[in-house]
Amino acid sequence: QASQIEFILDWVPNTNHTGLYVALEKGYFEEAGVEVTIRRPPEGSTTELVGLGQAQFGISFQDSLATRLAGGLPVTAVATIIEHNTSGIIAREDSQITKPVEMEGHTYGTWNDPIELGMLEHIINNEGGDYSQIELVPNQADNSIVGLANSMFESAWVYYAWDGMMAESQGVSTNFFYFRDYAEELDFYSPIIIANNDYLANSPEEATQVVQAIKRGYQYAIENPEEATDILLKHAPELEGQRDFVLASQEWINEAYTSNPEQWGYIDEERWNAFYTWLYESNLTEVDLTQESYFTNEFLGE
Amino acid sequence: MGLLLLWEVAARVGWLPEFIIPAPSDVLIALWQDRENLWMNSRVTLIQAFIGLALGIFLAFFLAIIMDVIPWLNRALYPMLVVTQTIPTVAIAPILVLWLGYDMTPKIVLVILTTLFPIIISILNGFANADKDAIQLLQLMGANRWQILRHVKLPSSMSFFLSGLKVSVSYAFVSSVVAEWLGGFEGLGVYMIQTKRAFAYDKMFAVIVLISLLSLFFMGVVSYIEKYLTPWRFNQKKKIRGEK
Amino acid sequence: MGLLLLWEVAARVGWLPEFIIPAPSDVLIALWQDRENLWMNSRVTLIQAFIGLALGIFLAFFLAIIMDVIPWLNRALYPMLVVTQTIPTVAIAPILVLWLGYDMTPKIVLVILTTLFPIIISILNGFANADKDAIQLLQLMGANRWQILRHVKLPSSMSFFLSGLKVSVSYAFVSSVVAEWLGGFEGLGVYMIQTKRAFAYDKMFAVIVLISLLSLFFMGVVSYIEKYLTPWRFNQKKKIRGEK
Amino acid sequence: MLSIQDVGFRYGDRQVLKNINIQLQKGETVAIIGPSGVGKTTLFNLIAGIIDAQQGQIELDGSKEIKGKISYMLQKDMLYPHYTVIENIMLPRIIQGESKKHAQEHALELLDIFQFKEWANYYPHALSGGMRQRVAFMRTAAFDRPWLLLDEAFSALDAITRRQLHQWFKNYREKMGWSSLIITHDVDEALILSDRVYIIKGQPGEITFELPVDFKGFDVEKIIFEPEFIEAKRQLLNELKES
Amino acid sequence: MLSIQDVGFRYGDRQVLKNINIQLQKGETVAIIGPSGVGKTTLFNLIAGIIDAQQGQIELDGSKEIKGKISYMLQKDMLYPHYTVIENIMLPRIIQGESKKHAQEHALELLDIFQFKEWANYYPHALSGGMRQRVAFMRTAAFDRPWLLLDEAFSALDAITRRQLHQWFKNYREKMGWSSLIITHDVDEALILSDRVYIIKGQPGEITFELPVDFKGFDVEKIIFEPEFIEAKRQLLNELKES
Ligand SMILES: Nc1ncnc2c1ncn2[C@@H]1O[C@H](COP(=O)(O)OP(=O)(O)OP(=O)(O)O)[C@@H](O)[C@H]1O
Ligand SMILES: Nc1ncnc2c1ncn2[C@@H]1O[C@H](COP(=O)(O)OP(=O)(O)OP(=O)(O)O)[C@@H](O)[C@H]1O
Ligand SMILES: [Mg+2]
Ligand SMILES: [Mg+2]
Repeated sequence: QASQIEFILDWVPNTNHTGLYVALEKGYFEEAGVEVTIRRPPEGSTTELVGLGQAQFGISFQDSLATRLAGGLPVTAVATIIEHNTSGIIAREDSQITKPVEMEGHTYGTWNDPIELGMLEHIINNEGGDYSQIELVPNQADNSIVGLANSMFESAWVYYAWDGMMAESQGVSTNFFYFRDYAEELDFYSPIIIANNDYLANSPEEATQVVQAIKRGYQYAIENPEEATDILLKHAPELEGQRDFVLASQEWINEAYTSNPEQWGYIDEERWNAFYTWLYESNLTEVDLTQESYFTNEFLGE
Repeated sequence: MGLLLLWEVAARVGWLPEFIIPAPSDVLIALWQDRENLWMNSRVTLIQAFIGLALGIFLAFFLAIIMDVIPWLNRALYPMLVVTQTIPTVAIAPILVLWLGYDMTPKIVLVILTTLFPIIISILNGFANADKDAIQLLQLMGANRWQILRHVKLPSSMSFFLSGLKVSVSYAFVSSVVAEWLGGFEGLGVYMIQTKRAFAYDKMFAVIVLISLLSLFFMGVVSYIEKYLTPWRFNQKKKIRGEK
Repeated sequence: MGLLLLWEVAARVGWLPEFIIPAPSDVLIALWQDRENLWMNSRVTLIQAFIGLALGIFLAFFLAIIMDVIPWLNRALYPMLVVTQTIPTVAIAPILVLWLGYDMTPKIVLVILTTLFPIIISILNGFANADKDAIQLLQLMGANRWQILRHVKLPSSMSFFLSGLKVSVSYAFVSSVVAEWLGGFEGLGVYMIQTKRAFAYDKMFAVIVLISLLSLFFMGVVSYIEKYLTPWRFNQKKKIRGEK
Repeated sequence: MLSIQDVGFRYGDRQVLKNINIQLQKGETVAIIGPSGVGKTTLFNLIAGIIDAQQGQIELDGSKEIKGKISYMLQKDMLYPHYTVIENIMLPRIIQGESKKHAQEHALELLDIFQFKEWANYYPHALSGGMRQRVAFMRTAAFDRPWLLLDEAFSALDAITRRQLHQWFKNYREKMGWSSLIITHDVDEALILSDRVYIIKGQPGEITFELPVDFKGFDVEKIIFEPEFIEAKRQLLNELKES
Repeated sequence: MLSIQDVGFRYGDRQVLKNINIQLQKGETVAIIGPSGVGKTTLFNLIAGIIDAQQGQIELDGSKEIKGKISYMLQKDMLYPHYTVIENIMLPRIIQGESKKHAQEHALELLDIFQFKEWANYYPHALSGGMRQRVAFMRTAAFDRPWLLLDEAFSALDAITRRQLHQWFKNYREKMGWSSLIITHDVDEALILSDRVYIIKGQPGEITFELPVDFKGFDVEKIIFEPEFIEAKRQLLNELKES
């Protein structure tokens, strides 16, 4: 009698999720004795739903998780999907932005999130630049490349694996740099797998099984990018026409998942806390989130 | 037609912004090439739209009727109905999922909420516009509230109902699509986000065209049933079964 | 009222999901404590809603009138209007922003598109329902299309218009809020997303409550102006200036 | 007995009726005539309870509960446009809880009497003015109540059709024991049908004249050329003319 | 001259009128009587061009362009509920392009003649049946065209008011040079007002009888008691009765 597990994604299926689908497809979940349903999320509400016990697992981000944790939502991060923060600033090539200070005097498309803007300010200040010289314009988070291509703004925050690769494959010439290269404390974890606290407390063994099955999924994907891509496409038939792009994204992200497949998912306490400390010190959270442990590596095994 | 041609030319020549507005021909090609995906995804969306619209109409009549028969219910429900329209769906999305799960239910509920409102407002307005003298005469015959509703208010609110129905039908499909953003695996809405995320704007427009065509088709159906709902406006004589 | 109380109790006792449904008292407190933010952000949203609604009404009349006077325009515009309703806003958001900028313009356009439709459909239905004999008599007097519109169709479509207006007014504020999700730095919509991101559901609900109250208030205003738009239904006699 | 005592009514600040006193005994037919706009229809509306008397009292057999005991044929025909002729005639009985089948049978009987069967399934908008009025009359007969208010029931009919209806009405009211109050602007009609004629006149309208009549014995065809009839008519017209 | 030649009409498969021939000379008044539902209103609608004749021809002064030359008072009053009494009366002239001020002046004149000024600003729903009819009549007069079609123009009026309108109509048609076709179910009215009476009868309706009359010289008050008048009336009624 396999127990039912709900897993809510953060967004529509993409290469961040390949390992999950591989685990599903390869029967790793079955072997773990659970039956997993992977769900697409109601926009931006995954964390809440996991916190409320509507699902056992879900995908979140260390940055957006902060306000939820501060608000007392009972979730814990159990693994990171990608080892390092692969987000950064993408900019039109003709704007000649290659590092933070060069954003001065250019437009930046923001979705107006305090943490987002805080980070931007931080890396520019770190370089001795003047944040106020950046011209902020609104940006809809899921359309950054279109915005760039049509000169609605010159720079934006993206995750390289999808939007960065997309820009390449669509022939939009861009420059890109990572946040983490300009401030160590911004090398936070995203995306990450979170789980409901009650569930973790009540079924620690099962949770371990699930997390490890997922881990195997990602490890398999790293080994077999072509097959993994096809598994993903099977679960997102809308992407079929773009197999080349998805494969390119997959190959890129395979490098990013982890530097050591044995260690996939491992969250480093120092890096985790460095980010939350920075948030707290920058007054972006009211609570010092390092005072409690909101993540754990105990379900990863070894 | 002319517009479409202009659009095609504009897209080909590059007057239009990149990516986000494909040429009509590309959209048509996407519509054809992607027909299987579209068809599969349409099914869920259509079912939701139909069930939602049908229940919306039914519920609108039901509520309008009890609101008419029980005056204090009117005062209580009317503001609540307005309030349901003023809550952005996305804002309460997690609540809906939490209460109603991930399947069709919450989406159908959203379609109901969308389609019910224009209809109920127009029916209630129709009731309020029923001929006062016609009602009085019925009261003289000894009619109770229910009979007045049945014999005067309902028939004379039919034109109003049709007006509301046209609005609701136009909304039914798109609201079913938008509702799918609550999450799920299938449906045109899910498909639409995915295509957008994958920069397949031609496919996204194919979805929009599909929804538009469906909506137009059902608007046509409404115009057609108008004749059956208000036969007295179109015929001299009622056809009686068995009569030649 | 009773409902509110029940909600409060349910929230306090913990029957409702924590975090995402705050107790009414918390919402009220948020409404009060956050009044300055709300007030500042309301301004933009309200202005958009008003301008959009006003232009929507105006445009609805304008289009309905020319569609009535020029029959082929009717056949051309009617489907186009339906199509505008079947395009999910989010799908065309980037296009709107690209063409109209980040300011109020694209948001007002969205409010117009939302509010125009129920009104124009009901006016057109009102035109179609105008008394045939009343029109014939006017034709006998020698009236042209325009005069028939002015003297029969428009006055007798007023009840239909009001029905559509009620729907549109209910939509105006929320559509202004949703439109702000196109991007921008001010407005209740922007504020709402921020509160949601900041996990401040009490504040988000305060926004919802505010929109609802505004919508209800303006629905009340519509019921009130009903008397002025169809005075013949409420008065025996027309008040003439200078008469006591 | 229907008794109207000192009844008065005002629309807004305009007094329309004043001191109206009328007694209608069982089986009687009483006619009311008077200039247009004097308040005749208003009086009927008061009796039927559509509007409430602001002064005086109206009682039926000593009770103020009148609703449900009176059939009222309104001045405007008020046929329901969404119902056919026969459905309109069936309506009063359907409302009173009769089965559809019975109501239909009864309606067909009436349609038969009035030679109107071929129009049974037409919608009112396809009828001529006089045909509509006859349907309204049949519908009123279908109320099947002993007290009748007829407001200009025959005004849109040609002389011949009207005479037929008069004859039918005279026969029927005896058979059914109807007691009726009729408003008419046709002095002939008032004299032919009634036991008594009241004239309402003035502003506000008051009863200024009452004439007992009895032309029941006469042949409807010839009655109008009888000297007595002509004399009564002249009397009423003179009374109406004075102001 | 208005000439109606061999006109026939059918609603669906029901022939309503057949072989109608009527000539109306300038300045004449011609009355049409006939049983209810025979097709009188239909005939007027044909003349006014509301519906098209399927057989025969209708010409005004030799031309088929009739629209715009005829004033038509419909059988049902068709007052516009959203306009007050005076606005209703002003409407024909406003439509004809007259300024609001002129139309109002003219409407006030008419209201004055008909002693209806105090009702000028009331909405139609606050009027009695007869009052509505008078407003409709005034509105028809305001058309200000030489050819008139009056369909039961005085049917809802009491004897006295009707007599006043008759008198006014007789004076006015001379002054204005009106030529009128009137439908009435009141034989007296037909005789009092017209130069000729046609009877339409049968199914389909045909003209079965034509009676030239001339009671112009008589006093309207006394005319109905004149033997010649009574004889003419008896003749018409007899003709109507036969079927
Ligand atoms: N709904 C109303 N509101 C205001 N005034 C009204 C209303 N109905 C009738 N009146 C007025 O009351 C008076 C009497 O009207 P009523 O209909 O009783 O006259 P009537 O004697 O039946 O006339 P007629 O013979 O023309 O039918 C009139 O002056 C009329 O204008
Ligand atoms: N719109 C219509 N559709 C179908 N039949 C109609 C329509 N209007 C009138 N009729 C029919 O045409 C016939 C003649 O009607 P019309 O109104 O001309 O009669 P009329 O002579 O004016 O009668 P009345 O004296 O009662 O007004 C009637 O049988 C009527 O049922
Ligand atoms: Mg009356
Ligand atoms: Mg007629």
